[in-house]
Amino acid sequence: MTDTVDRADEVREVERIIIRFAGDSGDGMQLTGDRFTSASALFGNDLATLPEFPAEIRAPAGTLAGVSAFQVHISDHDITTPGDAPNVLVAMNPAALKADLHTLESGGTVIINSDAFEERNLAKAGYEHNPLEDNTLDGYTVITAPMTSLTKEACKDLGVKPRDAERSKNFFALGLVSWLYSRPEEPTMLWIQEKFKGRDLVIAANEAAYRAGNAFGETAELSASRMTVRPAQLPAGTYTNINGNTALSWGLIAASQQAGLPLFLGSYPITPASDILHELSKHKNFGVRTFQAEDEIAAVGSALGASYGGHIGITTTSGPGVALKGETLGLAVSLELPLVVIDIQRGGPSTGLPTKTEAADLMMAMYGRHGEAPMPIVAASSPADCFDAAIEAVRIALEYRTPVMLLSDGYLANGTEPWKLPDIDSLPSIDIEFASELNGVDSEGREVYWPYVRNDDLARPWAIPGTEALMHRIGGIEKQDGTGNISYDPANHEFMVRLREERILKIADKLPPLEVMGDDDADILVVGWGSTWGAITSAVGRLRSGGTKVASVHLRHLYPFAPNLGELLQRFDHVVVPEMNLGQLTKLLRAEFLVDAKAISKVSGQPFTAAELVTKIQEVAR
Amino acid sequence: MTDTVDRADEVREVERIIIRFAGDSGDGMQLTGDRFTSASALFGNDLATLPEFPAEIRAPAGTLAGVSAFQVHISDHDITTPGDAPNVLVAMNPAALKADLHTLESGGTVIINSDAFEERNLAKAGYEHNPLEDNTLDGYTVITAPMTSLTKEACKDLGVKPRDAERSKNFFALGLVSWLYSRPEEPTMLWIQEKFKGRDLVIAANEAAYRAGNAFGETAELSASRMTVRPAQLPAGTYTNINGNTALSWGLIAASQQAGLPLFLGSYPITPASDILHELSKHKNFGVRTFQAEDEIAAVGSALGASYGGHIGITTTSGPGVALKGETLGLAVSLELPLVVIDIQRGGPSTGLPTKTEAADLMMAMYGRHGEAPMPIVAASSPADCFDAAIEAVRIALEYRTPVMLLSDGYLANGTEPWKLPDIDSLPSIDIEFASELNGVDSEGREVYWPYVRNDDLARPWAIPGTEALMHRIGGIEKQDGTGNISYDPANHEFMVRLREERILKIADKLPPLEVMGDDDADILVVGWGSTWGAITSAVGRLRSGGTKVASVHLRHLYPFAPNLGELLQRFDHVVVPEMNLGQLTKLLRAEFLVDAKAISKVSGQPFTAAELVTKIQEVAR
Amino acid sequence: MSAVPVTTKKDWSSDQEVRWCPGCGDYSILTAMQLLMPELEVRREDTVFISGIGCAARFPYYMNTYGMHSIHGRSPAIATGLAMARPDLDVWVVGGDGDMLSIGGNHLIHALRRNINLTILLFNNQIYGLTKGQYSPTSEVGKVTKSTPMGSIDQPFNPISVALGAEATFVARTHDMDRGHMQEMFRRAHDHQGSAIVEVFQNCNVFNDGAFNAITKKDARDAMLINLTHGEPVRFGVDGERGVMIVDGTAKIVDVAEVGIDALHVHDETAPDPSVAFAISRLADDRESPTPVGVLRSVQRREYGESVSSQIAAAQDTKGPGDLHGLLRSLPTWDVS
Amino acid sequence: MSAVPVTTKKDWSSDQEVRWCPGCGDYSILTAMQLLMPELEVRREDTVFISGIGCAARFPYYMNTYGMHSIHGRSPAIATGLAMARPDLDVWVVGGDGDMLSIGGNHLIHALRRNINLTILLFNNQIYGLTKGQYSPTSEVGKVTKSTPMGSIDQPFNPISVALGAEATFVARTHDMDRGHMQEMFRRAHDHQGSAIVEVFQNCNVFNDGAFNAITKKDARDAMLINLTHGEPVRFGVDGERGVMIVDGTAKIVDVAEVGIDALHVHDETAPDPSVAFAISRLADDRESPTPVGVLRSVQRREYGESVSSQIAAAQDTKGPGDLHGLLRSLPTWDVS
Ligand SMILES: Cc1ncc(C[n+]2csc(CCOP(=O)(O)OP(=O)(O)O)c2C)c(N)n1
Ligand SMILES: Cc1ncc(C[n+]2csc(CCOP(=O)(O)OP(=O)(O)O)c2C)c(N)n1
Ligand code: SF4
Ligand code: SF4
Ligand SMILES: [Mg+2]
Ligand SMILES: [Mg+2]
Repeated sequence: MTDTVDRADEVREVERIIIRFAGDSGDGMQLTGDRFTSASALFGNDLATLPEFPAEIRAPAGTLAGVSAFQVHISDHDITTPGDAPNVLVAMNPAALKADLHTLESGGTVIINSDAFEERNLAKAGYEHNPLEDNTLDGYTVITAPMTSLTKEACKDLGVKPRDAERSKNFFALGLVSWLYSRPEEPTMLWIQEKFKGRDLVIAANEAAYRAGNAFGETAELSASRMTVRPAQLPAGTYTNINGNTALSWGLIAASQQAGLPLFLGSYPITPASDILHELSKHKNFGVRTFQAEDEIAAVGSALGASYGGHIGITTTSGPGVALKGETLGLAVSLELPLVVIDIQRGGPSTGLPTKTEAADLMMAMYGRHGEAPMPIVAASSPADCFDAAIEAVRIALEYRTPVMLLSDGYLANGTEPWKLPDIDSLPSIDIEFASELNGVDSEGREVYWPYVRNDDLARPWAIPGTEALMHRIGGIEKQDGTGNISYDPANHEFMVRLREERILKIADKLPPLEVMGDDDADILVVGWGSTWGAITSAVGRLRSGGTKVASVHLRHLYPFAPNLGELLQRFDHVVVPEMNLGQLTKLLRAEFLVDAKAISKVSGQPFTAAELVTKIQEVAR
Repeated sequence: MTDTVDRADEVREVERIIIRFAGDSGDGMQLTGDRFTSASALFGNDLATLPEFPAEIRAPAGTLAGVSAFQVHISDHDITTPGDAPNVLVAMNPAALKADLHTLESGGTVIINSDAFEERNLAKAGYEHNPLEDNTLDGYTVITAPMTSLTKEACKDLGVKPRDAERSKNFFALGLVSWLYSRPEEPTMLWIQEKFKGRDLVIAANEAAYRAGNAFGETAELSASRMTVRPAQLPAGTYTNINGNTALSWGLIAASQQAGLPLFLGSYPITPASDILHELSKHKNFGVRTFQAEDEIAAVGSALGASYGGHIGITTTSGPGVALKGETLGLAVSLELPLVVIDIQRGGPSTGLPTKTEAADLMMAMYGRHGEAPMPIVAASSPADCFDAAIEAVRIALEYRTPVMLLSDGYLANGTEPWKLPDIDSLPSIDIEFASELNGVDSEGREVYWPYVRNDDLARPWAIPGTEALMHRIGGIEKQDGTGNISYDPANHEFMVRLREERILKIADKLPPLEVMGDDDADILVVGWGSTWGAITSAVGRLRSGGTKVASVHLRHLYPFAPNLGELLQRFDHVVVPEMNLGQLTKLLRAEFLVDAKAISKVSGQPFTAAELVTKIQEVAR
Repeated sequence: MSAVPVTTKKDWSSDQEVRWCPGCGDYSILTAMQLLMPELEVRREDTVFISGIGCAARFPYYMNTYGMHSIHGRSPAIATGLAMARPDLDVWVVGGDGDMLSIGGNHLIHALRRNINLTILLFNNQIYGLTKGQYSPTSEVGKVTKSTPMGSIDQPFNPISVALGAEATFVARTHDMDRGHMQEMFRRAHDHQGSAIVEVFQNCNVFNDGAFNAITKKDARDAMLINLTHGEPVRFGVDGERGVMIVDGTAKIVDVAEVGIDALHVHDETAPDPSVAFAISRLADDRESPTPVGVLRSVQRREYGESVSSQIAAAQDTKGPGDLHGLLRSLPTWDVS
Repeated sequence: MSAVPVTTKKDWSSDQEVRWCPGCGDYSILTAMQLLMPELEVRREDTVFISGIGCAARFPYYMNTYGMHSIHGRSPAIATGLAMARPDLDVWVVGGDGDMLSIGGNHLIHALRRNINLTILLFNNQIYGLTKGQYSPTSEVGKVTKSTPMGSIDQPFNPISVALGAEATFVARTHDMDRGHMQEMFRRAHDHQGSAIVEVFQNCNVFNDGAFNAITKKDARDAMLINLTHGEPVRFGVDGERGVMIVDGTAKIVDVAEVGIDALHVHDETAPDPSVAFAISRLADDRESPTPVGVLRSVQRREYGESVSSQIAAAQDTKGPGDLHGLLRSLPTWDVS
């Protein structure tokens, strides 16, 4: 079957390779991909990853629904996306081949575990004929290996039971792929020893499988397919490969240290946000309190209660959870207390596609509350950027005493990229002081504390319980400006409604102006937000290399907008907005600036590829 | 004190009078206003009312916070608002005078219960001097009557205890005002007898008080102040005076009859929506089921469950309740089941001003759900119009199998107007048929039922449990078009997201085009929605009588818009949008049509007056 | 209506592939149900399964009946509306311990007190399965999970105690290892007029494997499951050598030889006062002690939907059927000509 | 810290005008509280009242302490966060029967089972006061209200039974007509470590006047209130002529003369098993029967915030205090130069 020819023995150098590992949920593909990524990271490549989990259910083994995949893009230069069409597909079973072959570039390489292509599996995947035996794979470079049996064989003398040995077949695949793409062996071996410490048989089996895969490459004369990707020229520094949820969690911890206030997370588990709860609950030694609440309303409520007590109240969730928190957020707006609501967006509406990505909660973030209840919105643009975005969200919440919405999505949450670790001393400072003094005089001339007096930023003082003499009451009923007493006065209500809007808009005053990337004299401006950053950057780069003039700008702040956005939009004839929704930022830009912004929408549960964007932007350019 | 002069004995005829009854919550001003309104309605005037309750709390008697007022505008011609500045203020105590004097037109008439102007009450109202004795009332026509003591006096011989007699003083006020404005006595007497049937002493006291007030007018020589308003020339028909919540409840019942399906209301009490629950729970003989749920989520959930069972599921609430229902509405969007969510908007954000009106939930109605979850929005424009709006909302929900948002507000809910009762046979028909047959063929050639097959309107079939052979499962996970089976296929998701939007937009195809009122060749178009209709109509009328060219259009459908709205907006140089929010419809129009629509915002908890709008629109005209 | 047609398990199985982890306890519950349905003499089209979100909540997809897979925690509320609107239907509610007791706790207790005609199955695996292993409101103190790396600190609910405290009229417990017992409980719950809740101990072999091994494994059952039988003294153990006594208001496990059989508590499901059922529910506050299973309480109280219907009937009796023309004229009217 | 300053009622009264209906039972509860606070030896600045929405929920405005009037039903959740973050504070939660048992029921039962350090006062007037008179989850069956013109059909909750079913560690009942008893209950609840709930029968004289007259009126109390005293036989009646016995697991009212004093149940608040407390809570399932008041249950279980703090301390002990530099390097890193 292996139709490779012995053409040359040396390893070809290429700029980048995109590999997609696909198999059954039980096949350990996430781990395999992760290991390959780590080895590549340590090797010095730039990289980006896209794990794709099967939907929340446990699908029966061998079915299409059970396919789990991990795509990794490794490169010798700066890259921003996990790549368009993979160059290499590793298919551990027929379902994986069926599900993912269509994503492969034409002429790409398929690496197949031939043991899995037996009748039952073929049937489960819906193949009437064995694709290894018909013309399904014509035009691809096909490498087949009986991974299961070779792995068992390799483990035979170790005392590992055959059923257990079988579980190591993903390490066979990893060994083979690592050989093909010249990845160093050492990091993986170290990792195996660390991870399975104390379980010697498992260590032995995995190591044997890895080496067997490696050896298979050598002995099966696959040299012609060998390639390597040189280390990228990244800025000097210490790097780690990080996913968005971890970066976000660490950003929250960093913000807590910068502000000198303890972190409180009130959360209810939900995909793809749960990992932030898991991560933060590991770091109690930072004084982090995590609370798994009975539901999302209690989660945000507890966070608000903690904020009231002087902690940094955080709540993490995904769309369905945000939809439940609206009433409490209205209260937070009215109370003017800090709070950060983190929405790791996923496919909607309703339960939708829980394990897939989407960015269709922007409008809910803007408007999902009754009455005029403005809240700042911050969005993260790449896995590592989640760290900075989290700090920025906390900064705004604390400095302006307001709930803030922080948007990420499933793609950022689980995708990884190398992150140059920041110098801790250079992290933004967060200035926050609790009120400690009386600040008003009542009608009888007594000194009193007024909770709704304002500073230059229009933020109110934050007096926390326990502070002597500053006892006061706050609530969700309209309050008098200054004193904070309940007020039903029409003029006061009008004043307060407008003030609440103004104070949020005023945050823009201190935001840095947006910078346009690309050609300042282009006709087209691509406006992005959130996780489209990678694809946009890559697409704009390709277009410009191809001679098309195009500029782009990426928004960190969705509300309020950076102060120069309006002026900037006016400078271009065409404004296009790639969004993983039906055009939500587009609507906001149109309403605010009356520019004829056009959305490039994708709502398939998958991120944009740069190639798609190149095409779509070119259509506008024409 | 009474500085009236005996000028003429006959009753002056005027086009209209605006009277404001104000007193303590315990003084029965709502009832007094209501009676005066009824008598005027039966007399044949056109009218509009504005009850203003104190906030939810029970404020201490005599304080400003406890003032309850009822404004009624009676006219000999078609009117649409409860009037700008009242011509007459009835003040039952100092707090009422203090709270409402500023609303009175300059030179207006004040009718005062002088008994209440004693030291304690003056102090509670914050008067340092008795306003009856200083220059506070200079420039007004002042009629004082010791209403409390005269009422007690009148009841002396009836065997009524003095404390009980005191309670009838509002009927004294009513008698006096009825004499001044020539209202017929009979309807009120009949009402008293009916209302207090079996409580003879109460009947006697109220009647005596009314007559005493009447007599006071005669004997105190107040003839100079007498006026009357002739019956209006209204279209022939049977009329009743109705408030918005009642009209809305009846509209729901009518819709249920038109559709031939039973009504199910799942609700949780909240001001100002509770009265719909109260009203509907009285009409069980129409087969209406009402359910007071444990919270708003259960309320909408139960309504959705009832809809699933083939009833018309309705849920009523106000802003805070809608903020809680978002997740369930997302499910309803995904299930494609009929459901009507009724939001009687009130002042926000958060608890805000629960008894005051506002219309700031439009954006939440549009976007308060995660993912792309479009829902049609219908708004009522006057108290009586709530009847038609309810039918329209139910029609769309049933015919298109979609949740619908119906917006009303506190002003419509409690305000009243004469309503020409519709001919029942002319009510819109609502066509709805349950699925009863298999409609698909599965991969093995068996006939099956597919819940997501579509008709020309893109609505799916509605097979209710109990229907033989059509068993099927639905849920909130993305489903395959047609079969309705769970589908994680990217292309299907993209298709379904766009389809769900398209099917809602398609509702516009069958909507009647909007008609412009006023000058087609004007520069200015006033676009309205909801309860601003009355004030806009009145303001535009006045402007046009004054020679300003102006046109207006009022939107019943906020999503999707009527098909000709875009074209219509383009025809005018200026588009202004009076809204009881910070410009929510304005934003939608700008985003959709790229017209430079400008909001005229009012967020004080009170409806626009026509006079305010005249000024604001003139500013644009200039 | 014609007689209920004879059906088999297959008739009650939908065409959807069952998608739980291999070995999950949910399979045996599903099988028990699909085998039971033909015996209940009900029609598939009159049967509805409503669920929330979770592994357990996938249940409706696999039953060839009407079904709704709704949103997390809300199934009792949705089912309440359906049961009120359609008293002719058999409405089943299925969910996990997170779905029903965490986010959905309030809807559950309100459905129970109202006595809505629902058959509620709570699959208790003491874990969040679908979201991959966080602790749940029934997890034991100290449990190490993804969200509690240092062990959970929350006192768990005892679902039976919660239900009894919430005025439930029918409360039972069973487990996924005994098909016959499950079927018996499901049948009894189905036959009950009003809200019936059955807690089903269910093994999540992926995230909480063996949680109930100590009591539900075949060889452990005799010694560890206290089978409640109406009208019988409460005895268990291989030779019925142990029993339950109510001593000063609390339930105690005793040696029959020591106290004599007459001292044992004679189980009475129908006791109007729920106190004894509550006392019995407190046996086994941990996983290692003998645990009561069976019907703890089964009393008659008017079913909610029946009350709703009778109020409608009464209103129609006194006011006549709804007359829209009349309704519009029920406030004072006047004529303009 | 310096000694707690001596205060008086006035120090605990805020400058806001009290705005309940004249005659409302809430006034006497407020007075009881304001008079009690100086005796508790706590500081005003360390005291926080959190409430939801409702008449009862106005309470915080009138206390000169820190306070939050939040949103309907959510006060136990908000207070949970505050109490976890700030174990140094005294956190009180106040709400009505609608606020706490209808919309807020789930947060309440979860706070109770977790044993969060909260003192929870449930003002039960068996009606929705603020929204002007709809029935509540504690209203009796058949109640005619604005939303139930033909009478309600919902079985009410017994708040004490609900709390006990939810693993509450401290449960008490009192009423607005007896300041001394209220203060005693509030003091006991305050002193309890963990969640303490006190049900206060409260008269809403506008929408549900006299709901508790049959039991709380001065001349009715002796015969109708069953005062529970720890360690004492449960007796009541003008001359203590009646008492409570636990018979076969249920609580029964008996004539002392008939059964003899030794047969009476001796109240034990601290019984680890809540069964007897539950049985006692079932006395008076209606408004006309003798009704237990006092502390039904008071047991020690680790307070939640304490567990939280000790996990933090343990983590710091083993891992050292948080080191951000180290955290960022906790995954594999590599250097580029
Ligand atoms: C509003 C909302 N919050 C959270 C989730 C995520 N979620 C899905 S199932 C589940 C809990 C599952 O546990 P359980 O109910 O015990 O069911 P099991 O999977 O164990 O059968 C959670 C938290 C969701 N789908 N919706
Ligand atoms: C989300 C939400 N739903 C409904 C309301 C309306 N509401 C305010 S208080 C209340 C119930 C009041 O009853 P209870 O809690 O018993 O307090 P009481 O007034 O009797 O003291 C309701 C339904 C609200 N404010 N917010
Ligand atoms: S995760 Fe647990 S409960 Fe869910 S399907 Fe798998 S074994 Fe069953
Ligand atoms: S409505 Fe009832 S509970 Fe509310 S303040 Fe008035 S009397 Fe008190
Ligand atoms: Mg579970
Ligand atoms: Mg109440």
